[in-house]
Amino acid sequence: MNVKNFMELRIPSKSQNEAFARVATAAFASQLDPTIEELADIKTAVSEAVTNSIIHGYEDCEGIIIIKCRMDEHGVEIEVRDEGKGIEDVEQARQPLYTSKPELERSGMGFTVMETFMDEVEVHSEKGKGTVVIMRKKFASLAKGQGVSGNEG
Amino acid sequence: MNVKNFMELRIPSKSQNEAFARVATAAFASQLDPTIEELADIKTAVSEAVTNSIIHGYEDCEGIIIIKCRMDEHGVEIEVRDEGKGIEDVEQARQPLYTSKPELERSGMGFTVMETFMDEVEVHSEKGKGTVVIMRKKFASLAKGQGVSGNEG
Amino acid sequence: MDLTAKVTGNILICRVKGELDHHTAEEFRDFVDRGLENNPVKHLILDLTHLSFMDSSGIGVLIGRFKKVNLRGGKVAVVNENKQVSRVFEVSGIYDIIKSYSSISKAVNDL
Amino acid sequence: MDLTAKVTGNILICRVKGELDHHTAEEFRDFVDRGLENNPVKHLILDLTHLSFMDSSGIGVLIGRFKKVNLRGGKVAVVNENKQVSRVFEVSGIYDIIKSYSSISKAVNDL
Ligand SMILES: Nc1ncnc2c1ncn2[C@@H]1O[C@H](COP(=O)(O)OP(=O)(O)O)[C@@H](O)[C@H]1O
Ligand SMILES: Nc1ncnc2c1ncn2[C@@H]1O[C@H](COP(=O)(O)OP(=O)(O)O)[C@@H](O)[C@H]1O
Repeated sequence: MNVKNFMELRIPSKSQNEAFARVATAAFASQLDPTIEELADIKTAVSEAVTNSIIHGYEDCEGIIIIKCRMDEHGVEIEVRDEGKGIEDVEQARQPLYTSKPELERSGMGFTVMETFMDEVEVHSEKGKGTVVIMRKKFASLAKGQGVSGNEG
Repeated sequence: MNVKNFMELRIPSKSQNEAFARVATAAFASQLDPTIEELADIKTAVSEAVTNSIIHGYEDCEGIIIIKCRMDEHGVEIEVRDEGKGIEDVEQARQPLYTSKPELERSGMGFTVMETFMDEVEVHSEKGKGTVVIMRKKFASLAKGQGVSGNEG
Repeated sequence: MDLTAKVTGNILICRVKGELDHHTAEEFRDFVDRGLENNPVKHLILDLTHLSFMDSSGIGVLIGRFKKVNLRGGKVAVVNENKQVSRVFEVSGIYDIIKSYSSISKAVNDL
Repeated sequence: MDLTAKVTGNILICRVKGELDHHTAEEFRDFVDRGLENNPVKHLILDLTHLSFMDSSGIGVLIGRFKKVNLRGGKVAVVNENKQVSRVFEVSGIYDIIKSYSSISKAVNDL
């Protein structure tokens, strides 16, 4: 990845920061002039990953969530990281409808939404250490090798 | 300061990140339901501080700018930090119309704008080490000790 | 999140304004459940015209409401959801159990 | 930033849309300076109706344009700036050298 710009955002795992995390990430990604739909996809995917860090990663204790966003001439790579309890079986966790917290009315569709709305989703997790979700999305308007350097100062 | 929530944002000193920095900070501060004018004040002050880190702090080389925002029951405290060249004489730098870069058509009004739009502005700087600007603003709607905890989850 | 409700015949109609995520899900759930408990209604219509954002936390809370309404033999309908919301609905397959209408009156007529 | 210009008599009228900060200042400066160089104009009117944000970098570039126009004996006027922009103008004392009007025609008549 030929990184043109990046940002790193740290927030405590409070539910009111879910909206802030998705708005901030979308504001950053908007430098690449994505379509409204592409921006909505990013907001949705970030919302899922950050919510998971809050509910599953840190459960009832508060911790820090780190959101990194890198952009190159094709699109964005977004990383959402927590140092929470981690996932024992990532493959199972990624199954549609799987949730470890049905009592909280979780749908088990978070990872499926991320996978549908982004081009690629990587999940790295270690029990007791934490979880990193890396999501990538290319923007249609950049597909013809038009680059972004022309707009940037 | 009885911190209720905070965020930390790191960005490279590229001019296209000025808009992102002010939008992200305003999005965070909006959790406290400030007025539109209070939000515009914050955007303006953050824009000034971040622009200074880019133009004066890091000049032509690229460095990282760290923006921290803390909120309590009265309002926000915003810190903009660079590890750039620093300011030799802070008192002189804060004078209205003083600029070290008149050739770039700088107005020398950056600090004056920050001071006018925020309640308090502290500047800490060391030549060769970098600069930290700390700005505070109380929001009118929170003045009657109404707190914010009622809205937060 | 801004919530209002009214009762038309045996239908509870809730208007949802704002964003439905994990942060607002509890408020939404409590509001709808109170409406379902305090009124002699069978069906639930959610007017989503002014719902600007929803993620899978919204799906979870909608399925929860569907189960409650289903228990009393009623149906859940949504009205006028935007594209982002509709894509989350599609991914999660929720249109199989909750029908979508372009207006409240169409939903009322069909229930 | 979106810039358009037209010439009315000896006045260059530029419409500015977007945000004027350090990032966009150069584009703004180059656009206005080209307009001043390529047209037989004396005065400059900046229509700020759609300028949503400006900080002190905008003040710097406006003073620069003022100096250029002043050299040729002309005036600079702004039209319809919003409250945020107007507060930055006030703090910097720029209203002493650049007058503000509520419409382009009022500015044209007064120049
Ligand atoms: N950041 C995380 N930390 C720990 N566990 C996680 C994390 N993210 C996801 N999980 C696990 O993966 C499961 C599936 O996640 P997801 O598909 O988002 O559904 P849901 O959040 O509705 O449970 C969760 O129920 C949880 O057990
Ligand atoms: N982050 C910084 N690093 C180094 N010098 C700075 C920084 N911020 C401000 N300065 C110095 O203070 C002066 C005044 O700043 P300011 O009032 O914002 O005016 P301007 O940016 O228009 O020069 C600058 O010209 C510069 O010399």
